[in-house]
Amino acid sequence: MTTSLEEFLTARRAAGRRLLVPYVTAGAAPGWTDVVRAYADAGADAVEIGFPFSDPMLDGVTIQEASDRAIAAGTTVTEILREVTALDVGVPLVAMTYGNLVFQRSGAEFCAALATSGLRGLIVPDVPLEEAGDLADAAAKEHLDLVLLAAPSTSRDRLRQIAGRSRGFVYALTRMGTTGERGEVPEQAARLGRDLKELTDLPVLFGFGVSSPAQAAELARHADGVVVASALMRRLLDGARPRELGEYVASIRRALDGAVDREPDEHATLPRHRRRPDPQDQVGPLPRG
Amino acid sequence: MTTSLEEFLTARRAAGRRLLVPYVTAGAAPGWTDVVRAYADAGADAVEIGFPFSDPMLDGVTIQEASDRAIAAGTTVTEILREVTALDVGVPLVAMTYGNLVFQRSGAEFCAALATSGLRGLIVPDVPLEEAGDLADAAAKEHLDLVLLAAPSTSRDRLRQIAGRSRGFVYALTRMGTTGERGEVPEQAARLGRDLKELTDLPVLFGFGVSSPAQAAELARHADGVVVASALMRRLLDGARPRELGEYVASIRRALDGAVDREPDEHATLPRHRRRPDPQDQVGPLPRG
Amino acid sequence: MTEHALMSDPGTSGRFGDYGGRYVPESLIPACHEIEAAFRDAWADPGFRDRLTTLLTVYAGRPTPLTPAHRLSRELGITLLLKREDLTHTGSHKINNVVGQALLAQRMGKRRLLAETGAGQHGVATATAAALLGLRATVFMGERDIERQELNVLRMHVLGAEVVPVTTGSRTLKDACNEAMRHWVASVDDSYYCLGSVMGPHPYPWMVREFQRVIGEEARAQCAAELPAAVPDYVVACIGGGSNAAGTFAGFVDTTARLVGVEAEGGAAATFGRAGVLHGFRSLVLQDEHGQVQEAHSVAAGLDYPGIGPEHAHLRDGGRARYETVTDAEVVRALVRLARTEGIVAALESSHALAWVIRAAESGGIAPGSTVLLTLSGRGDKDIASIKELL
Amino acid sequence: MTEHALMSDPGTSGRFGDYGGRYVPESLIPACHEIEAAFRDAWADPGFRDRLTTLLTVYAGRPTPLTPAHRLSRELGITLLLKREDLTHTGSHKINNVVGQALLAQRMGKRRLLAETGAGQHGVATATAAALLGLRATVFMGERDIERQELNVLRMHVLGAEVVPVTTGSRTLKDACNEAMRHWVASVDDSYYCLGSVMGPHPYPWMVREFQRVIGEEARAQCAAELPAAVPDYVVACIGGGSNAAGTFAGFVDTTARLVGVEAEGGAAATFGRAGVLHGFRSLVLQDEHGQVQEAHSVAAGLDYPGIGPEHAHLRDGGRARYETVTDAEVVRALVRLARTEGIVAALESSHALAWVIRAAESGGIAPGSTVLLTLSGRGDKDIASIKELL
Ligand SMILES: Cc1ncc(COP(=O)(O)O)c(C=O)c1O
Ligand SMILES: Cc1ncc(COP(=O)(O)O)c(C=O)c1O
Repeated sequence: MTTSLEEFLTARRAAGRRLLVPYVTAGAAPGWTDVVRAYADAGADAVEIGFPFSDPMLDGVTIQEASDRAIAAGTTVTEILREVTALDVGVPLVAMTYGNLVFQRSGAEFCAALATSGLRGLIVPDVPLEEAGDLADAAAKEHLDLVLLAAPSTSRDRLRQIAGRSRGFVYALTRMGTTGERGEVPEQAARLGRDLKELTDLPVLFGFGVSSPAQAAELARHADGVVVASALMRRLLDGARPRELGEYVASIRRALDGAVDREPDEHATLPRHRRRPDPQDQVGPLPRG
Repeated sequence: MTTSLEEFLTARRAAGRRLLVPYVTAGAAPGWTDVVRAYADAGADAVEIGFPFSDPMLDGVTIQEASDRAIAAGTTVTEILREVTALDVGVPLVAMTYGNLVFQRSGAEFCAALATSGLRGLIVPDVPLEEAGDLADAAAKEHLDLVLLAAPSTSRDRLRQIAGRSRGFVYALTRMGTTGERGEVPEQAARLGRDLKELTDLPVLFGFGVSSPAQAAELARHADGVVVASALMRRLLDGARPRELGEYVASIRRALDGAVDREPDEHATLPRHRRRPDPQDQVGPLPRG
Repeated sequence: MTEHALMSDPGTSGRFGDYGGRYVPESLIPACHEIEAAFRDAWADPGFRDRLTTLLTVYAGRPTPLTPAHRLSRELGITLLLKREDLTHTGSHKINNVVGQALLAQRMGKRRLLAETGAGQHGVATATAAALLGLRATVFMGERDIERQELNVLRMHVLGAEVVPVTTGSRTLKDACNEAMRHWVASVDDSYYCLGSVMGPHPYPWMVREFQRVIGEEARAQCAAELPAAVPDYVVACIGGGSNAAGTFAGFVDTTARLVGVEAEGGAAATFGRAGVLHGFRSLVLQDEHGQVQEAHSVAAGLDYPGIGPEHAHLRDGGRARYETVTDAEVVRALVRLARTEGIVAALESSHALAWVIRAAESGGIAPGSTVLLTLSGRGDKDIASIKELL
Repeated sequence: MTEHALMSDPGTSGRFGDYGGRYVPESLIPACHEIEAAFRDAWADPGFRDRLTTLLTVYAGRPTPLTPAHRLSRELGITLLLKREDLTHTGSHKINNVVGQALLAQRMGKRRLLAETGAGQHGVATATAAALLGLRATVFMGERDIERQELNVLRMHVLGAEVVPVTTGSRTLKDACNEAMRHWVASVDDSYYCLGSVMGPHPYPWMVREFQRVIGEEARAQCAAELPAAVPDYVVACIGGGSNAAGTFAGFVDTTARLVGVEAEGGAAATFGRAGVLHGFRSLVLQDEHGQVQEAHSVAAGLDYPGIGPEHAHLRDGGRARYETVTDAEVVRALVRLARTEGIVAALESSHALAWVIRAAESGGIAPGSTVLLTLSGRGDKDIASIKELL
């Protein structure tokens, strides 16, 4: 059996590494698969691939726009899967999309298709715990990790259930609100991170509003790593090339690596140029399933 | 005692003459008193002088416009009376206005002022029989003839009352509707004329919509004469001089005179130039009160 | 006329003290007689009354509620109750009168309704009743009002009515009345003139008050249920011609309630007018020293009228009602204030009554703790576009 | 779910057969739970029910009449009864739901109401209830709808609400929903999301239907008084999200009446949709072969929605209700026809229901002599400006 998303991330974390999962909306720009490659090359521990949906309820303007562009360009689930099948970047790929695409035929069919294309995880923000039962079973059958979300508003009791049911990692929302960049790291994020860490051994990654290397580094202190989406998508919409996006991911990578064991108030003065960390130093590349 | 409006008109009628009462809105044009003179010279048997009111309910657009012009030019009752006092045209002058001007102070005061200025009659279209009691008394006291109106819709019983109460003449409305020129002579006018003639010895004059000499002549067949207003006022608004207005009155005069004892279907072929009738041939000029 | 006879049948003369009467051209006298006779007959006929009540109930949405304005009351230190004519079909009290007159017209065998309109509410109500009963409708409306009440013009079109723009004079309600009367004279055989307020020749001021009496009667009963004292200290309504006020006052004229009619400062015939004759009746009229009728000026098209119903002039003379004025600015503020405290967007006309209540309550003119019944004669949808700039 | 349980409590899962549920981000789950608990508690509390009934009565103008459409009935050869939600305060059935939810929000200690709106009726109702209860209101409205329903935008401003233009997607109701949900996620602590139809995550579809049930219950009793058979042969309502239809159907689901929901041809999720998940619930959704939700297109802004309430999908699957479509052109003709036969200018939304009745009666789809109850969900004032060009 091949390494699962969860095994891969857990192993990397075990090696003392802060986890970094950058995001790209499939089809938002021609050659978006090069963006995935650039992310991987820049030290991503997994890459989240957004399957664009017309009504992305949990997404802010940036990812909405990326989704609209992708859909306008004719991006479909089938087409994304075709392109992903050809991708081998050495780290796991995780699909992120909305329930309506997942349930087009059935959750089982969708999971099977993802697995066949080599994806290792699935995030569906509008399918919460109560609605996730069948989908979780279907995913498990396909050795696909269904990642559940936890929010600052989630009760401790419910966090426990989410942590128990989630696979791959727990996606911890830094704040109430939609995706998009924000300045501060909210206190509630720190609390959520601490709570989840107490409740589970699964990796806990923060997402939503991670908008600078320094912020990523600070957030990572309260959990195991971060998902970075809007900050990258904004650059992509502004015309950034895969190489430039990769450089940005690398800068977050450096901040995360530097942040290990540092106090939060030192982050602002992190040296600009640090040795580019080599993921291979820590955990080997992902063998294709 | 001086000749009243009623005596004057009755005498002229007795002389076999069709009565003609042209109208002018006081103040509608500078030198409007010349219009009164021109009318008299052209063979009018009396002249109706409109005291302009802002809301002339029974008047059509032409007389409304004449009234608006007069009011805009600063025409007031006092001013009209001042000018009328200086007028001596040999035929009686009859005031026509609305109740609001009549009742400004009181009907009695208004009648007294008219009489003092030498006017011999008063027509108030929005003061019908039931509301006319006090006013009729006040007018009588001043030897001013309060002319009442009769309409095609008026019942025979009511016509009798109106005929009984009216002084000077009975103003018979040719048709339902406001003043203004109309093409045909309605059948209802003929009937109203016949009815009134049966009921009263007072002169009966048609008014409203008398818009051509031929029509005047035909109408006069059913009664004792006509009041001509809008047809003249339209010409005045269009810039006609007193002389021209006088010529138009003269043409009606000729038609009326020619109409005596003629059948209606001959009117269309009335000779254009007939001897201009001299009122003095019939009844002497009106001595000043 | 003795005190106990206030707001009763004015008899065949149609006189309310010195006011009222029937100052119309002889051509209209038979029509007025015919209408008076038909109305007397209908009003005494339980069948007609039933039919009217049924239509007002199942069609026009009566009874209208009495809404306690809780938040505004608290702010003003009084108990303010709103009689909600804004909730009737077509959105103002005008429908009460129009349904009555349209039924009467039908009973008289008429085929067409004529009407004048200012704010357009009476025109819309007339167009509505005409459609309901299968009659034609022709509505006269000043050009200026057509501009500022466009919504209502379009409503009349949709309802199938003919809207005739009046271009004379001030091009507002007064001129629309003149034109409607003129047209009526010319078409009195098949047309019924459906007058929109307590004005015009007898029997209109009386008849319209009777058709609007339902406001006051409902409110009287509702106040009795709502207020410990059964009767409010004040009964307040706005005055254009005065029909919503007359209908309201009729329910309270025999009580201790103080009756207050509120006029637009620029159209305050009861306050600044002199006795005169206009549109077929004798009453207080805004006029210059020479007797020329003045143009009224109000932000509310429905109050842009230089006269006041004759019965109001009589109530004023006798001291049974008093008449107050408010400015356009106060009115717009009152409209917004009610909207934001109670969630009710009242018509600009109705907001006159409210503006006076607010001023009086805030200045002590109405004692703290007083109970006030205010007739909210209509809703403000029609005014929204025109107050946009004033906000 | 067995037949007798139709239109009852969907339990904690919020499922109506295969539909419904709670497909929202985890961030909103606690809020949904909190609302469900609060609603269950309030709905079982006679004090809350009383307060709601009182406001609906003295403030919103309930009960609304049932108007027999005499002339149109004659033309169509049927008996057509109109349930007059157009006569409620603010002019549509939306107020029933909003007053309920606003009271609930207040009970929950919330300070602000959020709402999406299409035609603006729900937005106006929300702004109204907020003003009434002293809450703030923020209303999300598609830019395209802001243009075509300007009157309602101005009304919301006068009422003190903040109107947020939504510039994404089709710039209509669907996008306003997205934006409102997003905003709710970010402000769930002090804000209550006042959803405007029987859609969204559990408990909304159920709760909104319960708050709208008053339409059906009143109509049921009124039909019993009006019709020899007590129950009409057909019960017809238009469907945007489906709240006026759900409220109406709820009163008749246990009778023999045939229930008909009428959608806009360009937004007919029940007819052309496939099962999907949108805005927090599973139901029938207009979508392309790839699962992208399609833009609805209707002359009626309030029906421009690509989904349908989950309970309707369930009623359709079980055959208890059927769903029909009408074209924009039929709708405008129906609006004008009702205006000219009955003097009622209905909302474009409501005119969909009427358009179907007209077509069915004229084509024999409804047998001659049938009795039809039609919910007239709102008045057409808001639409007058936009249909001007279509007349
Ligand atoms: C809402 C409303 N209130 C009041 C009035 C004034 O009329 P009245 O004084 O006859 O009640 C109008 C007239 O158009 C109106 O539309
Ligand atoms: C008058 C009217 N009817 C119907 C609707 C559609 O809503 P629903 O299907 O929830 O009744 C709307 C929505 O705005 C509306 O304004």
